[in-house]
Amino acid sequence: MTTDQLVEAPTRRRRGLDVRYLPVLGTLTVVILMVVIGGALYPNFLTPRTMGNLFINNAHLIVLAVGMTFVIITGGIDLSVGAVLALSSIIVATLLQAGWNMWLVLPIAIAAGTLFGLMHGAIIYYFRVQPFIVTLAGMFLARGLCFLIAPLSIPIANKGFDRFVGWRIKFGDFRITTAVGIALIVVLVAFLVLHYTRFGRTVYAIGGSEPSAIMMGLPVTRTKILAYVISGTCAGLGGVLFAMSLKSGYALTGVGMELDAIAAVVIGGTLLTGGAGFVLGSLLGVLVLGLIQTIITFQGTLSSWWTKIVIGALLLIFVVLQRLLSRRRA
Amino acid sequence: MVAEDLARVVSDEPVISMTGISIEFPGVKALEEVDFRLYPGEVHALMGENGAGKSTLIKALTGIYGIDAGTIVVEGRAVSFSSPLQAQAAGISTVYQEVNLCENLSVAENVMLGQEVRRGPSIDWRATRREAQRHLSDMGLDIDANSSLGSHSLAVQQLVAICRAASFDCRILVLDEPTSSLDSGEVEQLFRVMRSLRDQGVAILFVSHFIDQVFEISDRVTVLRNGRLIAEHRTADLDQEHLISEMIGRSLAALGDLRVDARDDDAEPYVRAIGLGRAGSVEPFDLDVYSGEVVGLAGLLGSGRTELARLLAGIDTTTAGTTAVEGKAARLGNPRAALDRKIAYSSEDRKGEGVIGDLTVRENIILGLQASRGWLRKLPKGTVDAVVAKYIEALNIMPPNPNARISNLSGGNQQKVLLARWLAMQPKLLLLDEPTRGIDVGAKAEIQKTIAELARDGMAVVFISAELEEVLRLSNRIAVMRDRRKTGELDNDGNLEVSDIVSFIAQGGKAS
Amino acid sequence: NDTDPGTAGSPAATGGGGGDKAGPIVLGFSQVGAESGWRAANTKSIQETLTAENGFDLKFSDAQQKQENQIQAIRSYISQGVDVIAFSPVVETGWDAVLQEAKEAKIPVILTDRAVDSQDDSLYVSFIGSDFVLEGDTAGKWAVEQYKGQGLKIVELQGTTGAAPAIDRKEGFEKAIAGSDLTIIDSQTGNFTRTEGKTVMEGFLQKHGDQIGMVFAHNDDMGLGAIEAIEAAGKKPGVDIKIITIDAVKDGMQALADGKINYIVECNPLLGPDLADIAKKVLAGESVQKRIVVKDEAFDQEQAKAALPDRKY
Amino acid sequence: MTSSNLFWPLVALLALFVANTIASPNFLKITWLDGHLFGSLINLMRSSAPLMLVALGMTLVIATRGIDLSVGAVLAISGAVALSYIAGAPDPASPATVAVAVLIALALSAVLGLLNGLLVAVLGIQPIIATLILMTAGRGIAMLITGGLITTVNSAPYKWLGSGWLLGLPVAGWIAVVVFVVLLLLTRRGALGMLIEAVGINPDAARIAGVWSRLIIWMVYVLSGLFAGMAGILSSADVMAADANNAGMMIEMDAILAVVIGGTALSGGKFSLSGTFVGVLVISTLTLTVTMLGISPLVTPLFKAIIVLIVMLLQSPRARTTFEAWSRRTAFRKKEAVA
Ligand SMILES: Nc1ncnc2c1ncn2[C@@H]1O[C@H](COP(=O)(O)OP(=O)(O)OP(=O)(O)O)[C@@H](O)[C@H]1O
Ligand SMILES: Nc1ncnc2c1ncn2[C@@H]1O[C@H](COP(=O)(O)OP(=O)(O)OP(=O)(O)O)[C@@H](O)[C@H]1O
Ligand SMILES: [Mg+2]
Ligand SMILES: [Mg+2]
Repeated sequence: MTTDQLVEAPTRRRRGLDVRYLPVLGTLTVVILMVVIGGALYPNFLTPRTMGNLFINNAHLIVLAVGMTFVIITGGIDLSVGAVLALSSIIVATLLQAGWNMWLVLPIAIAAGTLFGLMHGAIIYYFRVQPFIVTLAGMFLARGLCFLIAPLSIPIANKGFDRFVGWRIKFGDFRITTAVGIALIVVLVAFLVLHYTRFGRTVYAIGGSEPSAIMMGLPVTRTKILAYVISGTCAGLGGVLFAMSLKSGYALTGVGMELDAIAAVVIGGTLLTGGAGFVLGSLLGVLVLGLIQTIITFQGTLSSWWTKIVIGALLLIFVVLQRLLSRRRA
Repeated sequence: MVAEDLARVVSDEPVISMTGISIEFPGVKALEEVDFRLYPGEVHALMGENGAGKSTLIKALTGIYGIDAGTIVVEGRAVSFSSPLQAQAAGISTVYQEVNLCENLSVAENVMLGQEVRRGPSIDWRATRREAQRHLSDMGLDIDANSSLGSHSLAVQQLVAICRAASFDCRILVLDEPTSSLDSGEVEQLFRVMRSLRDQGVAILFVSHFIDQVFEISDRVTVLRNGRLIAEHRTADLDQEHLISEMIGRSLAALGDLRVDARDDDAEPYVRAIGLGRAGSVEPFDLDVYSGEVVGLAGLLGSGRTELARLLAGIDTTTAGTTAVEGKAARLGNPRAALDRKIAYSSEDRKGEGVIGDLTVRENIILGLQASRGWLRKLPKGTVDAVVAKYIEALNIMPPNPNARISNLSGGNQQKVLLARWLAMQPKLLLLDEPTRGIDVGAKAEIQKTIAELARDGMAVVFISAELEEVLRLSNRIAVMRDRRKTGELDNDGNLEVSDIVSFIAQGGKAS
Repeated sequence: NDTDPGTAGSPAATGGGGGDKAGPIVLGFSQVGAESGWRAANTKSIQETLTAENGFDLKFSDAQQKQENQIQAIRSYISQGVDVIAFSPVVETGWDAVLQEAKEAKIPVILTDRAVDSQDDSLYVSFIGSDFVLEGDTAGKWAVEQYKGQGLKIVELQGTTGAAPAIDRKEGFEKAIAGSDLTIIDSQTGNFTRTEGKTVMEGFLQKHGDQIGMVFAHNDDMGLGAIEAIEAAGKKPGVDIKIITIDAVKDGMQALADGKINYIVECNPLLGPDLADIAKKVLAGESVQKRIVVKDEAFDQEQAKAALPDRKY
Repeated sequence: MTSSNLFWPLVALLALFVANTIASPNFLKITWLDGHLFGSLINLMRSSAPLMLVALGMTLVIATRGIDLSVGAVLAISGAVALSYIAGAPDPASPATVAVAVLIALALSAVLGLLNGLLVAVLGIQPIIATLILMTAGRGIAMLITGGLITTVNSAPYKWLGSGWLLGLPVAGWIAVVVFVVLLLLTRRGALGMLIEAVGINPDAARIAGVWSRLIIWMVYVLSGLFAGMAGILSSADVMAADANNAGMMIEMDAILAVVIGGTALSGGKFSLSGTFVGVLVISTLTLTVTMLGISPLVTPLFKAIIVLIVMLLQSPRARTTFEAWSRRTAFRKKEAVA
């Protein structure tokens, strides 16, 4: 046998364009296209204000999608995030109304999410139950707790909270609120964690092949559980951001939001099979969802159901393209 | 039997000493009271047939399997690792038999995962890559550390896995069949690295089926058979024949020649492949298979035997050529079409493409029959009972309980169940890909005998095995593969020797 | 833009659209969703009134019962620089921030149908809608008047938990029957939908058996669901079990005329004309009432029969 | 006894029945009324029919390692199509109109299932994401059909499907039971069950054994779509209204819970239709129980979560091995005691 038969030359790639980035670049292109088309069609669309609103309206979703990205890269899924978000926002509202100190309340609300994540991770790992069903049960549990704590919506009237929430930077009309600031920091931190820490790389390794990761001597148990903890924590934080933007807590918020988060992650180019994806892609995915909604509101005559149909169609296109792309690579 | 008085190359304490290790899987005693010692500065070969328990012994050492009995002492401390992570921390680096890396990550990451160069908590990617590249060039691997692992061939991936294991600052290096997909140049390269590590005092555990390699690299040899320790030798004191007889438990000749009479040359071949091929996997080839004969496929690992068989069975789609069944052109676009023409394929990947784990023996046997009949009309219970009883009896399937879950059977018995599945469909051409892999000697002989009988009864058989002796014993004709090309055919007239086939393979079909 | 001194200024910063005074009034309306027949009628009324012929350019969006969607829509209207924003809030709380943004952008906000729970009532210029408490009260008073002395036991089908109409109708009804011999023995949410109204009623029937003498449903749809459940239980709705509902959509009125419902308090969904009127006034700088209550009628069986032929929704 | 898949779900169902009987002693009472049976159990039979249909389809999908998130949306579309057709027909009350409406709705539902199957079986897209597409877009499509309104009609034959009676029992219940029995026959008396399981456990091996893996995967999605369509007709006929927004909301999750409670693992392979049958009854009874106990239905999810968690943990491999080890030990001790 000669060397050249078995050891093929590694497939050459054009410099600077790694296939791994293709899906994200695709999403980026879509975002740019949507902005351009929106700007061409509607006055006041391409304004700092509208673009700023895109972030303000979706700060919580960005955080959820970031957490979801971790879980999905490990090859799992977390269906509970919408309900945990609601629970966390209710905890914020209830405790603030009960007169607790804000700096105590916010960590508690976030920790509630962490606890849910820990519970999911532990059950998934120790009892070997599928993530889908565990987090589905978690979703029902969190939703039930929401109604148990507060069947009615609770307004937040708390001076300290108002001040904290009211902070914003303005670049002309482009505003960054506290919530947006936190969401962007979360994205940045997640990016650094995923790409610059051993934990982050282990997340990818598990998604690539869990048995391999085990045999490579990586801390699989800890990493897997931690991924759910991160998702739960992000949901808790998302709830805080949600409470910040609404200054109220309501048990029915975030119904179906987990699916928005999953859709954003998938549109952002993360493979649901795990092992590939970028948190920046998820951010772009959220922006795509937000832009669809914005365009439909700007149009003003399109009925709301077009949002769903368009999101579905976009998902279809992305997923099929991704699939064909990965098939070509295989 | 264990030679206690072996002169040590380096007369230290053993770095690993495993005593009385037993492991039982449902239905299989994979290891029974095995002792094993590994000294620093030696290359120690672990030998044994398929399924002898080599990989299991390694996995017991590194904590992937828990042991049922026995003790493991590493560097003087009794240990029981519960994960490879702990084994690695104790200085044991392992390359497992199946390539165990992450194809979605880059080569550099696969080498460096878990030992990245860091500044604070943050990975310093430039330094990490530099480090990875250094390890790669130490192995003589000239590939871009930044490239994605999935873009490389299996052989390169295997080398990367070894590179990863060697890159850890380890005192014990375990290599389970690292050479199975390497060519001779790469093997040489690997051996160079192994020798240099050994000279640094690293203890190396090495598993290979290639006897020549074992004699070339190892200092000592431990032989396992059917989960039991058979012997421990200094390689220098050992001769090949003795080693082989220890491995297989009897001399080769004992089984004798099982060939059936040669075919009648006037007859129409049952299947005739003309220029059949698949871009990127098998070059176009011609092959005739007659009823009542066994055609062996010989070739080195990865020479494309499996791919060839899969084309005939309609599992992979062809990109060139035509097939004729009983003289009539036939399109074998999928397994169903092939099965409808009575062509069945038994995969080499028993677990992945053979057994349906959660189903019973009975269901596994009748699956093929039922699939041919369609989903609406269930096979009558009487027929099923008769068929199942017949094959459990004929193939001596143990336990003879049709309602046992197949995943609880031993590998050999699973293989027999699969054979029963194909036989129940009464194929006219049966393609058997490594039907005896991972099967004990007794079962192996039984299966071989069954194959010979089937041919005698008029079935056409294509037989693939890594063991050339076996191929030789059974086949009327041997098609030789090399580099995914069929390079020629040898008629087995009874005078053919293994060495003839080997040299034929080596010459790449120039001589015939 | 239609500039005016006083309360409603033009959204000066964002000079999109046509800047001419003669242009149509751009009104952004964020609807709750399409959860009931009443809502559908309400949407239709708004879409049919705020037309180009009437001098409006309506930007309509449907929030699918999600507050976050509504907030998103309102923010979008602000950045589009519409002249007026109107919306029916999904829930009462959580509007301060976005309304503050509208206020800063000097866009007047009109609430329709449902109010918000805010301490700062300068955040909106006007509320148009029914007095839900009064609706509950009307229903309760009629019940007391009709059935006093019979000691009827009532089960209540509430609207969506936390929604203003659910809270207020419950409050009004409870106050009105307080002191009488009518008692509410059970009360649960049916989410304003037929399906859930039916499910909850089945549970009530099972639990309380023959005790139930009356159903008070916060809207017609739940009442219609309850009728199905009652009929399946072999009882005669309107006879064995009295039914009072609120809304008076066509299906409900039909049931009332058929004698399956005993009394319906109207909740007028035709808010379009009032909204158009107020929007014009606000933009013209005229002062408007903070709270404009639409007149609701109430129907018993005879009145329903009379009203039914002209009923548009 | 615990090795039977049905053990824990039956225990859960029994517990709920007991709780209901305590809360309302005549819970189990069934009486004859106006030519049909009447009682909670009869109501249960009718109200659980849509979930039953959806969950049965879901069981088959899950057995092939798949999942179908789009059933709620398909349910909404089916109801919307049927009612819109009837509402637009000149004679809404004629049986012919209703028959055509039902056929159109069912055909459309099957086509939607066909699309899911295309994505999963042919393009090889992960089932969860493939069906998420229709789950998202489907509700939009349903609203498109109804124009965002709640379509209501008056049509006696259609109404009969949802709340009518046949031989003293609810028509909807009959339909669910017939589908259950037919499926049971097909899968257990026919060979479909084994083939589906083979595909679910090891698709490659099944294909090599000559099973039309792709076709079977495709078929289960079509069936799931079809059953969701039937559920859509039953639930819209139940209240004679097509509510595109709310019909079948979260029914996919309830169905998945029912399947899991019934002992079919999400990882595919072995499935139990009878288990799903019990699972559906558990979920439906739970909803009823919550009302009966006077707990706000809003808290129902909490109870669902608790029941699922318990049943799931009891059925998990680890709990099972622990339990088996424990029973082996006690058996051993008993033997010792005897000796
Ligand atoms: N996880 C498992 N479950 C059940 N049986 C197993 C398992 N792993 C290995 N076995 C069985 O244990 C025996 C020893 O297998 P092992 O993999 O150690 O053989 P080996 O000597 O490495 O063979 P090969 O040369 O084929 O790699 C075989 O009969 C095999 O079928
Ligand atoms: N799982 C795999 N992934 C990538 N390449 C593979 C894989 N299996 C085989 N190959 C490659 O395909 C080619 C042909 O392999 P094939 O399995 O047909 O050979 P074979 O002669 O049957 O060898 P074996 O004895 O290993 O089965 C080889 O170059 C091999 O390296
Ligand atoms: Mg091995
Ligand atoms: Mg092979």
